[in-house]
Amino acid sequence: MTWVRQLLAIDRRIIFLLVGAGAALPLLFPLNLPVAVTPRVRAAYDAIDALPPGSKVLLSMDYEPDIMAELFPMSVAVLRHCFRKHVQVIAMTLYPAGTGLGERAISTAAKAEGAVLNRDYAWLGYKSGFQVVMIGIGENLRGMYPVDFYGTPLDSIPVTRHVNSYAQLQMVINLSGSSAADYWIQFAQGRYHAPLVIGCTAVMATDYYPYLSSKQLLGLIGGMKGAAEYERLIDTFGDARRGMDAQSLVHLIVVGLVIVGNAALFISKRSGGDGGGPASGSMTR
Amino acid sequence: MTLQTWIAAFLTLCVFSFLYKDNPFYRFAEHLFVGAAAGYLLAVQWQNVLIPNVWTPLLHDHKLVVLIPLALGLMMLARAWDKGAGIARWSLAFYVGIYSGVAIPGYMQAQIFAQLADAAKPFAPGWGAVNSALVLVGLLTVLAYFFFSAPHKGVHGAGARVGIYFLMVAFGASFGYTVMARVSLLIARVQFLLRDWLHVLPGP
Amino acid sequence: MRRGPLLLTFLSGAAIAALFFIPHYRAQAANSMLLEWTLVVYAFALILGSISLWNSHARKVRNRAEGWGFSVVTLVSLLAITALGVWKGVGEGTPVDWIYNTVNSPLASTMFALLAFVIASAAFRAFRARSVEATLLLVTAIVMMIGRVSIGELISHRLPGITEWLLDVPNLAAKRAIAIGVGLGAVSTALKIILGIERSYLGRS
Amino acid sequence: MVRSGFVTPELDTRWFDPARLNVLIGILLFTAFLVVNIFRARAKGTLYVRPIAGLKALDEAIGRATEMGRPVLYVPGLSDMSEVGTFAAITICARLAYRVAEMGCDIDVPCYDPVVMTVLDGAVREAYSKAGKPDAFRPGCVHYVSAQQMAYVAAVNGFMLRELPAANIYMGSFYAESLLLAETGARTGAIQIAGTDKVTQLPFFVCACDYTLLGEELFAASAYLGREPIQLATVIAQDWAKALAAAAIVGALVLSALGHPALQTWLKVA
Repeated sequence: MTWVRQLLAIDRRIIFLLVGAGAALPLLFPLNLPVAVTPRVRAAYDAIDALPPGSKVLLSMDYEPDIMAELFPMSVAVLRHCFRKHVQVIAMTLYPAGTGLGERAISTAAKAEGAVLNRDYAWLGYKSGFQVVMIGIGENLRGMYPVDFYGTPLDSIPVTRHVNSYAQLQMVINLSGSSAADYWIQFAQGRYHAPLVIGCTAVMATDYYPYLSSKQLLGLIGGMKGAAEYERLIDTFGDARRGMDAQSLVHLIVVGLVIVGNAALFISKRSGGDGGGPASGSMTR
Repeated sequence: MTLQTWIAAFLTLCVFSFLYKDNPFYRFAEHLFVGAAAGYLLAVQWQNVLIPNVWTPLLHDHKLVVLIPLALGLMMLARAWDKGAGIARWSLAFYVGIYSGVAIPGYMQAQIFAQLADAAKPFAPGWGAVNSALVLVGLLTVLAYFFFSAPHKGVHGAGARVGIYFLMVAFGASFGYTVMARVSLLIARVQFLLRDWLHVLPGP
Repeated sequence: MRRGPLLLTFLSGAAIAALFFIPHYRAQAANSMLLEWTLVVYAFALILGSISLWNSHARKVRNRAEGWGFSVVTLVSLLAITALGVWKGVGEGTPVDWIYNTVNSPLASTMFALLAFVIASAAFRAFRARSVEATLLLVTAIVMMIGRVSIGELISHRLPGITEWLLDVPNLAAKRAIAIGVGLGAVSTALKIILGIERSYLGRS
Repeated sequence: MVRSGFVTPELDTRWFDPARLNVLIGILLFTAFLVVNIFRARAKGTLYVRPIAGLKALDEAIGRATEMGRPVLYVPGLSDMSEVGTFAAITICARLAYRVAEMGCDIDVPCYDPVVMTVLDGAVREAYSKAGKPDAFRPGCVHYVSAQQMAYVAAVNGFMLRELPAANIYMGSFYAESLLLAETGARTGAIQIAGTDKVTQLPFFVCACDYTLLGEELFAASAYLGREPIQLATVIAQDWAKALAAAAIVGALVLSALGHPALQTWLKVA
């Protein structure tokens, strides 16, 4: 069974090429496969949709450019939804490099929905220290942010004028790719009982199911796929939905590789081969 | 704008070249990245922490209480010399003490009690009860797996075995989702190269 | 020798833990103040770290170690960006912001994107159904990968429902047990530190 | 405290939040478990903790590195002192450095967090002097790399490919970097042992490493390595708490079914 051995010893670079092509081709020749909406994303959408016009939400966009692929389209989609429902957004970030991204997400969404700075939203910008800021807002928002990103005192901004802590907010939305999400659960939700919706990278998504079940989270938007679902819910077509064909194809390639790799190993073992090198891992008990 | 795109595209390709093998381009990108990241973080701390939390309150508002964290910070710097280890220990002691103190009630509330309360809520009616029961079984058996003070034998051993199956399904779920996340990031990078750099894709 | 620092750990830790239970506004203000102090300490630690980084690369340059030229790149970029940031700021529109978007951000994103390739290669070579456990893991992963994207729905309408069940039941159960276990581990470690049982952080194992 | 604002919130002047009583009781109970077990451990001299497979492999790995005359790479996770995984990483590193010093091979510890670097530097130094070889300590073996995740990975990957450490040990809190590090390590043929409390990353370590400590095993390991009774006592205390948690869940369920939801209500955090 030499062909099996040859297959198992295939140069990794061929696999890399395959993946690269899988990501690029659907972008060049899109198929526009349908995007199904999953319950947790719908729950997040419904929670925001149920807010009466004039409600205020705190939106913290805690990510840096390295993972913006997943969270930036999500930010735009959520913001557009809020603006459409005339929900007032107080936006901030806990990452210094998130400032530019946050501002861009807001201006993109505001332009699309005709929202106006200070009337429909406020942009507070960056403040350092996760726990410090979250606890600080619970105590006194102005202690953390005396002025907004542009230097306007919060009292001069209609959106923030009557907001002093979580108590005057109808919801906290956190879009993050790090442990910031855990701290929002621990502090904004746990300590101050703010209703919380989280959007996160797909990697993190499965970890938050216990919090959904315990209603500590009202909804969960996971990764670029979650963003694509949200885009579909608000009926827009952004970067997340554009990437979904490539997503499907590369997933198929990875699944194919797992199956072929295992099948080849199986055949080579049955024919008495060594299985193409040592096992590279062992399960520890 | 174009200069920026070209540099970014060049650096993107430098890193991708690592897939072929380690090479001077990757090494250059790696060393540039390390220096740039360290410099950026230092500058950010300077502008966002040292200026607003130390400099301004001390020199403009004359808040002397700021001298305490300043002293603790300077004591930390003493670590740069071998002899300063004893001095730096005080800053570490404070820093570690604070974060331990925050962790105790934080974890107890959000991670333990909240989860216990939800696990203890009555079963859902109808078919939901089957799922509720499965969740309970999974929870108890995984806890059994992580029970260290008895060997995995008898009932406890059997429970731990079931627990590991639940763990594996959970790992599989995380795994699938992680693949999804990484693929998304690759797609965005390819989008950047094809759209912003080579202009073969239409704009957003 | 270490009694002083241990006492400081105990006092600061016990104080901030106690403040959790005291809703009094003055107590909460003290709480915030203590947390802000840690930010300052961290900033100084970062300076210390950067000195360490500088030293290790400067040593390579001084000794003309293999690849010392690359270390020059690190030293120059570290110095230049720190200086620019301190001088001109780091906000929108500053030179440091431009450098961040041109250098740091694409480098970090591309490092992340490498992961997709590495995963694919590992999928072929390393992800083996060697045991019942590993098989369960792989089968779940495959169902997830297919079931959560558009193609899954084209294959079967039931797939998304199955993935949701996997997330909602077995995944939830295991993650909850882990959350409780890790939570207890965290509380226990923190208590050990505050009570002075765990001292490795002070350089004593 | 309130400097401005049209809304003047009522200032809270309570000295205790009764809604958090359950959390307080939980903490006191757990502290009691800890103290009781420390006394038990002192009286008995040791306590049983089940063996953890990956730990035996640590000695093997150091042995191999010594034979080959190559360094041991210790990656203490990519988190700061607010994460418990980091503390486990520090304890394990101290014990490991002691063995490394004894056997006379070299260790390299690249750090992500500057505070962690300071701590580890002290711990490794101390380990060398405890092993009776303070002069063998190489200044700079514990060093800061970058507090930016991917810059850190780029540098450590480069180190692995160029210095070819014989053993790579990953202990602590890991995130996206896990597979990038472990895969590069596997390419160099090093023995790899990992342990993390970040469950999301476990499948990748399991696939690419020779041994993996799962979740909480990381915490137990740091206690286990020392074999000090007091450290083991904390593992037992956690077990007691787990047993109590399980009992509370089952108890609350049964009581609710019998029409007494008091326990379930009490568990709820207000």
